[in-house]
Amino acid sequence: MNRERTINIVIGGEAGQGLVTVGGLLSKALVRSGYSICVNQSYQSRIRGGHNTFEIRTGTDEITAPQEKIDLLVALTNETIDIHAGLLGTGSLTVVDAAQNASCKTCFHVPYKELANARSMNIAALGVVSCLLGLDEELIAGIVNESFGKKHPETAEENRAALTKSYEWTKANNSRFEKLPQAPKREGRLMMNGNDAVALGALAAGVKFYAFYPMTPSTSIGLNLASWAKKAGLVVEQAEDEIAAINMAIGASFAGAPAMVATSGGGFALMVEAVSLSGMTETPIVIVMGQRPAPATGLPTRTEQSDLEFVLHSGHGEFPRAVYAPGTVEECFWLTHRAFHTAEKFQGPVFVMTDQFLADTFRAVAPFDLSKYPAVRAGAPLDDIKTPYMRHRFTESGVSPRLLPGFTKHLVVTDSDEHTEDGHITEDLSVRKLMVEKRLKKMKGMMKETVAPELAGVKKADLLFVSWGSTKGSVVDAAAALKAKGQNVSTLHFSQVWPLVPEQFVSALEGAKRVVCVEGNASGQFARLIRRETGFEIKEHVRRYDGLPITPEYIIRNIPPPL
Amino acid sequence: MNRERTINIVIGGEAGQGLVTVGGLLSKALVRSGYSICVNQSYQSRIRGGHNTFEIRTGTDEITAPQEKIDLLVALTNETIDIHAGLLGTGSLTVVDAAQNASCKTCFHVPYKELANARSMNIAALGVVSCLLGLDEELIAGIVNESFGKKHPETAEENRAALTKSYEWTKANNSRFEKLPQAPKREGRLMMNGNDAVALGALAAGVKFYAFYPMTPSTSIGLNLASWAKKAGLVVEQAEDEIAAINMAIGASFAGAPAMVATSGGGFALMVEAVSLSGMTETPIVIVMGQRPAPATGLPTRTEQSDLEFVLHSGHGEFPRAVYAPGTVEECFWLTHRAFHTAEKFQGPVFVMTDQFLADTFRAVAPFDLSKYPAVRAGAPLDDIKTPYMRHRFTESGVSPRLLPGFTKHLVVTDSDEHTEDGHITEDLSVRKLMVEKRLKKMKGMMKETVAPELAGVKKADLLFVSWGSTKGSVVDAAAALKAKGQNVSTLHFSQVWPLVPEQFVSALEGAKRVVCVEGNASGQFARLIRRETGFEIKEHVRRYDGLPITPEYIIRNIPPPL
Amino acid sequence: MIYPTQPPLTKGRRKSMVTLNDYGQYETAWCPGCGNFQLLKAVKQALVASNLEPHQVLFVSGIGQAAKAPHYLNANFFNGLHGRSLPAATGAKLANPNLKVIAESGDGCNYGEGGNHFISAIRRNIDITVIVHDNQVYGLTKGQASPTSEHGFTTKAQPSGYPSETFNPIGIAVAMHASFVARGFTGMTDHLAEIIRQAIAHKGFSLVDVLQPCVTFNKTNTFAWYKKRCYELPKDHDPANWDAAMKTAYEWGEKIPLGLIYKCDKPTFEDNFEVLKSGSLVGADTPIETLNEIIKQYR
Amino acid sequence: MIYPTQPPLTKGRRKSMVTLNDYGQYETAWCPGCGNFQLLKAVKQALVASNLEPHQVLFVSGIGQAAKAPHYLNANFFNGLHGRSLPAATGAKLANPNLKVIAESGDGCNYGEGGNHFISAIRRNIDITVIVHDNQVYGLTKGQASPTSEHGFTTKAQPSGYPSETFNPIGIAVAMHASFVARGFTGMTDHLAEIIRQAIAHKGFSLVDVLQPCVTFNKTNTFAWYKKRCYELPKDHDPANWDAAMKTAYEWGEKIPLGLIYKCDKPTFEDNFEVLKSGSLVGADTPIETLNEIIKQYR
Ligand SMILES: Cc1ncc(C[n+]2csc(CCOP(=O)(O)OP(=O)(O)O)c2C)c(N)n1
Ligand SMILES: Cc1ncc(C[n+]2csc(CCOP(=O)(O)OP(=O)(O)O)c2C)c(N)n1
Ligand code: SF4
Ligand code: SF4
Ligand SMILES: [Mg+2]
Ligand SMILES: [Mg+2]
Repeated sequence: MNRERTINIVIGGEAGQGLVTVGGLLSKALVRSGYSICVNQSYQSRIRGGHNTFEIRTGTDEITAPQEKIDLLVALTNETIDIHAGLLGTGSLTVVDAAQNASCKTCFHVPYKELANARSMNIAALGVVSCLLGLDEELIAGIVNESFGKKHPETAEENRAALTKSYEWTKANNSRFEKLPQAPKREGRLMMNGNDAVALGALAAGVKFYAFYPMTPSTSIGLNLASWAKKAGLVVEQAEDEIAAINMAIGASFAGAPAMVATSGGGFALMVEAVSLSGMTETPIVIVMGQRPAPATGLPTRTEQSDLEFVLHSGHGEFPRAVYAPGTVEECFWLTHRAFHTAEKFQGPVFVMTDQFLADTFRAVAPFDLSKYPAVRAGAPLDDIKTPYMRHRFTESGVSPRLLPGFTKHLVVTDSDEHTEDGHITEDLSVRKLMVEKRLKKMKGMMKETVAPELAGVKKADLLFVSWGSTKGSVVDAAAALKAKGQNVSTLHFSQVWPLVPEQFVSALEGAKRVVCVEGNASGQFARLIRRETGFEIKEHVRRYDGLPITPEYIIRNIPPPL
Repeated sequence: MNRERTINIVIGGEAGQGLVTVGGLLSKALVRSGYSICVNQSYQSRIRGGHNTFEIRTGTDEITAPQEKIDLLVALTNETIDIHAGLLGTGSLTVVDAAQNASCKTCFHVPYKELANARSMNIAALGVVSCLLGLDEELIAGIVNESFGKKHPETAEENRAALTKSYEWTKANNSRFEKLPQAPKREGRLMMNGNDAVALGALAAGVKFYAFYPMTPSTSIGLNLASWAKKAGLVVEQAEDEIAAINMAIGASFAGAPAMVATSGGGFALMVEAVSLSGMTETPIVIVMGQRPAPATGLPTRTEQSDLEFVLHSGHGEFPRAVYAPGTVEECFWLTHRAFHTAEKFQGPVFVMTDQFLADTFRAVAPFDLSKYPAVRAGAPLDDIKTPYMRHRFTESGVSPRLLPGFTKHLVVTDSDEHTEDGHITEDLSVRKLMVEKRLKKMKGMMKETVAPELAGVKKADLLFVSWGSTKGSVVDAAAALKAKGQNVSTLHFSQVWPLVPEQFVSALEGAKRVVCVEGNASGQFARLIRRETGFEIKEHVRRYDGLPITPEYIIRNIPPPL
Repeated sequence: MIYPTQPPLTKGRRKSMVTLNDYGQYETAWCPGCGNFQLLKAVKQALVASNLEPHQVLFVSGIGQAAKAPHYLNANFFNGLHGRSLPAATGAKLANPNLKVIAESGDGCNYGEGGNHFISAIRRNIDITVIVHDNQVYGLTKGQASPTSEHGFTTKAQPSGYPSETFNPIGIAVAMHASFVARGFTGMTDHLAEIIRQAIAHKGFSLVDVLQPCVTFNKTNTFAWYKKRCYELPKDHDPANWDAAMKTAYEWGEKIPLGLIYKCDKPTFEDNFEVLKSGSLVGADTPIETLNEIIKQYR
Repeated sequence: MIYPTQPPLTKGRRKSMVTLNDYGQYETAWCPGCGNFQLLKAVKQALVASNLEPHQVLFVSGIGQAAKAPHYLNANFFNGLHGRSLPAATGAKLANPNLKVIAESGDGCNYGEGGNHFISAIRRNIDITVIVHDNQVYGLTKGQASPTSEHGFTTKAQPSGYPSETFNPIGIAVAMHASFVARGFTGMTDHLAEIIRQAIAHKGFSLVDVLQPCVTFNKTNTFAWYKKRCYELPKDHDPANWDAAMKTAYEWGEKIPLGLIYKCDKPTFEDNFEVLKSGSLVGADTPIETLNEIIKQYR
């Protein structure tokens, strides 16, 4: 939150005005120029109209969180100015269309009409902002061409002209706005959002089957995978409903295709019977749960973290599961990849919990070294197979080597009813007891592999922030701001929320003077979970449930007064 | 467990042999004769064959739990003898067909062939048992006639003859088995199982709409209601699936018909999206969850208590709910009745959690005084309505007076999306925040009405059993047995498991030397809940998850050795 | 305390006729040019033509662009879950048959997520009207294929084309002898309004599948595309003739027939329930004697 | 470590022919006299006649008395959730098209709980065979009406009679141009086995609806009832003729036609996916270069 280090750009307007395009291109330009970014997309559940924003916080150092205060506001409508007035500082600039007749202290009136025709107005705005930020014109032009050149060659020249004109005009007319400091050279970085990273993580893990039913904010995971399906050799199918999606995926997984589904609250609600099926038949499945405000349809395009307890206890009966909750876009990648391995190894449902904020937030990430992320190999090697082959054979670890149907003469049989070791339905209640224990035993193995929460800062802090999932960056950023003011603050972030291994973190909780749990829901679900598992009661909270992401400023504003 | 006070009768055989008929008639005879009963039905998920039992524990005093030790075994097949051999005592008797050639120390060989023809063999067995127990022959004959007389008048005489013959034969040949002590006169008592009582509770509460999709062990609730539909003026509809069932019920409730659904784990899994819908639209709905062993299809006809956490957190997002867990057949009645009132008052989902054991256990209950159980009145009186009418108007309590569509000129509007007070979809995030708080506020009102857990025994016991739901009777019985041996034992039973009000019970937990949580699942879900809500960790457990009900003997056998 | 009691639909009508003003005029969240605007207009016209007052009508919808429609007029409204408008409407209708219940939702909602309810509602012949905004695409979630999308239709989710065969809702409804099956087009608002009016008047399940151009996501089945193909069924089309209706139901391509395709009169679902003959379930008391009599069977 | 690799269905066949013994003989949990026994027998005969070895076949079922059937023979078997056999079968088939995938379940499972999947599977024309034990009742849950129960059928759950109209699975399947639609009867085992054999051989979605008396809960549609009515379609019935098939599909009552009612050859769902042309998805590696190329688009 240091003006010298980061600039927060907000592009605001109506859906359909192309602000996402401008935001995307600008983000790409920033990343290619070596800057870091954190994007926060705010939009309504409609296709045209409404007031939307595309927010980019950028700077030379790593940026982990969005910011409320606006440095550069690009207002495509006057409404944008009104809505954001309170967030502008004295050094801020508001880029407005000169024709809009807006008057404000921070206004920078751009005569778009003179710089571009209606079709390339967006590009003109991009030119203005690029110049204000001090980005290289050629680089921007290249990016614009990459994205429109092929699809609309007819407008290439027009765009180029608009860009240059507006860039030059801005150079000549801006005297106020201080451009970004020079960025370091950073080669090969990628720009992607949480959903892109989830899709790539799945791809690296060797996903071969993906079924879905569209639901915000998870839909773009499927769009990514669909676009690669031919090349990467996977099947992506839009199912008739979420029930079909997950049952298809489980069927595919049983047959040997690493499989994933993604959805949001309401869609997931329809999947929970099959979550239980995966647990019972010990069939691997990766489930991405992109959270949004609920109950019911709620606020389809906003963010929240209110489905933790729902996911943790989804499905009837008792069976092991693992739940990852990535805190960054990079974690979206490697935790999704890991989810596939966990699912295959322990043969059951594994979750990746994100939310709309994380799903849509673009970041600059270092390129992945794929050789470190091997694909899953479905099924067991022949060496592990004892005869007679029994799909649910009792073992020390609770994990039974699984064969894939059709690959050997051994028959692979499983059942959603309680079953004997060979997978056939049984009413033998002593077998039932052993099967329950077999399945739950796998929890032990999972706990050995739990991703430990990340403690940043000293062990005996005056103030310890506890968080999980997408709020990681904001918590870290808030802690940094408080530390800068001389406070002794640490953070404890969970990127895996189940199973928990108390030894990994209880001492950190007990060592801190004050512990504040930061989460995006109204009832403090994670704090409750911690108490249930450790007895440690977190008494102070920062919670948010209005649909917006938790920002560093929000945290600082809402830290309860010391008890 | 005192031979003088109770007799445990087990009728065993294959499905299709009519053992449920014999068991039912015998139970009725016992109840009419003034005895208490506790029935435990054990059957397989098939229509014919397999080994099933119908177990009746009976005596003069109140009987709260089943018993494992068998006093009188009525073996319809030799398999029955083998299976139960270990549970017979020296004073026990095994009633077998003389033709079966079974040999056992306890065998009492009945020459059925001489006493009855094939068709009335069952009735002969009934005659034998009735005589052994010392029941009045005329009374039995009356009951048999009531139940077969109308449907099969042609066999009435045959049955009567078989009954008398076998009764007389037994009188002449039994020298070993001591009959029941004389029962007190008890007028007007009813014989019913948990599902009957749930259905009657709903009826008393004025249920007007019931939709279901068949699923063991909940199905008979619907069969009861369907049989009364015409008379009592309600609509019962078998839906195409559970999703339809609950959405129909919510639609009906919105329109003003007190509505209920009942299901089991897998069917409930399909309902959870609509649970969230009920929470969001603030539409009353009563959901009966008849638990059975899971995951997935599990053991369809057995019992378990493993869906507590699932129910507590079912549905995406955050909204209030109440969860009742009757411990007896009487509680099934009045808690279901209460569930309707709670649902109407707080406008949301209310659960009644039972399980196969409770659903199927027949008991003798005192007649209900219906004047104490008034029907629900759906919708608010006109006096409560402010104009302009807004379905989701903000109020002190969080409850908005609800009107029913079509009953006034006011329009009743609600939405599964986040909405303004008038029920229309909104993207106003400040309204969102207020609406979340409005909904959650209702929790406070609910907590004022939480049914307090029942503490039986001293406050500072050496040993405190904690239990919830159907295990109540077994826990009480086990405690009595231990007390009889001089131990200082108390019980704390929860018939409402959400919301919890710690002040109601924490002192009891803290006052006891040892606390043992008794529950029918493998992971100790209720104990975890207690810890989450109070911080109190219950360290000792008796758990069962093999599909059978928890019996007093099971508890005593499985109390952990003192720490 | 006084509880409201419901005037029967036929009684207590006010003297003056219902007008379009009664149904109001609201801002929508739809894209400019969307067919939904005409559909909304047609629905209002139909309500006015039916002389129904807003409080006599209950709309039930699912989730989607289509499903927002009832937010933009005055009436009772239960906006439920995606795909579940039919069961909710069925429950409401059974609870209170005095209400005019209209389910309004998209093609994705009714034929995708809600497919099972669609066929079940037909088999019930429940007396509700279902208006489907059939834009052959998922609008609100930004343009994936819907069950009525054409085979091969390419979208971001189906870059190699929609791999399933197209669902023919009219075909299925006629094949199942649904009691009122009609098709409309938003480009012919008056005709559409008249169909909807008839559907509302029909006793039994009535389906109005409405071709509704989505200007944003369906660049194949555009306004012009429909306009070119749609024609009103000739006067001599006999909706009572099932064989003819089946033929008409499968007509699609160069020519798309509009109008009432099939109709038959048969008992409604409600007719199965004696308790509904005496009116609505809402507010009806069960005498304590009846309850006691029922309880007696447990003696 | 050596991982198993799959022999293509056509290769690696053992020399000797498959026999009934390969499919074993097991104790069942069915009622004596149930039609399921004949159905099981017919399925085994069909598998033998198809010369399929047990490990080449994957059965997928839901929950019900019918759905237990594959427990009683040797084959790979995924016994999933009530109503969800079709999606699970679809997923398995797409993952490994080399498997012969057969979904076997009851009328409740396929047409009730699974209704939406049934119509979707037809629209996909996925190459699986669906065998429906159609006893017109819910057996395992003790005799409630199923979608195929007759209107008015009384049960404990429907004491005033089943209030919905009967679902006609054959009618719907033909109306939707499902690529193979047949009906069998357990009372004619050889005929049934031959139909199932053809269904398995058919490329595309094949439905075999099997009239299967439930001796315990369906006292209306008994063995004798079916026996009296069922007749084999005459040789001159042309299953390629849709109009004739539609007529046949709606024949029910005094006469019930058995046999292959409708058949058409068209591309299967799998044909839409280029990746499946090279075989199964299972075990296929994606070269790291391809992945890197995909990742490049995020530069
Ligand atoms: C259970 C569930 N799954 C998915 C969604 C997301 N969703 C909202 S609208 C919609 C599609 C709407 O398509 P359609 O019904 O055709 O309406 P349109 O927007 O085209 O008018 C989907 C998939 C949801 N809200 N709930
Ligand atoms: C989600 C779900 N709902 C309900 C059930 C209970 N159930 C088991 S089998 C069955 C009906 C079976 O009928 P059908 O498919 O016709 O098979 P049948 O027993 O008649 O062969 C039902 C409702 C279940 N297992 N899962
Ligand atoms: S997305 Fe399509 S259907 Fe939705 S409002 Fe826009 S044009 Fe209409
Ligand atoms: S209940 Fe019916 S379908 Fe099930 S096994 Fe018995 S006879 Fe067969
Ligand atoms: Mg649509
Ligand atoms: Mg059946």
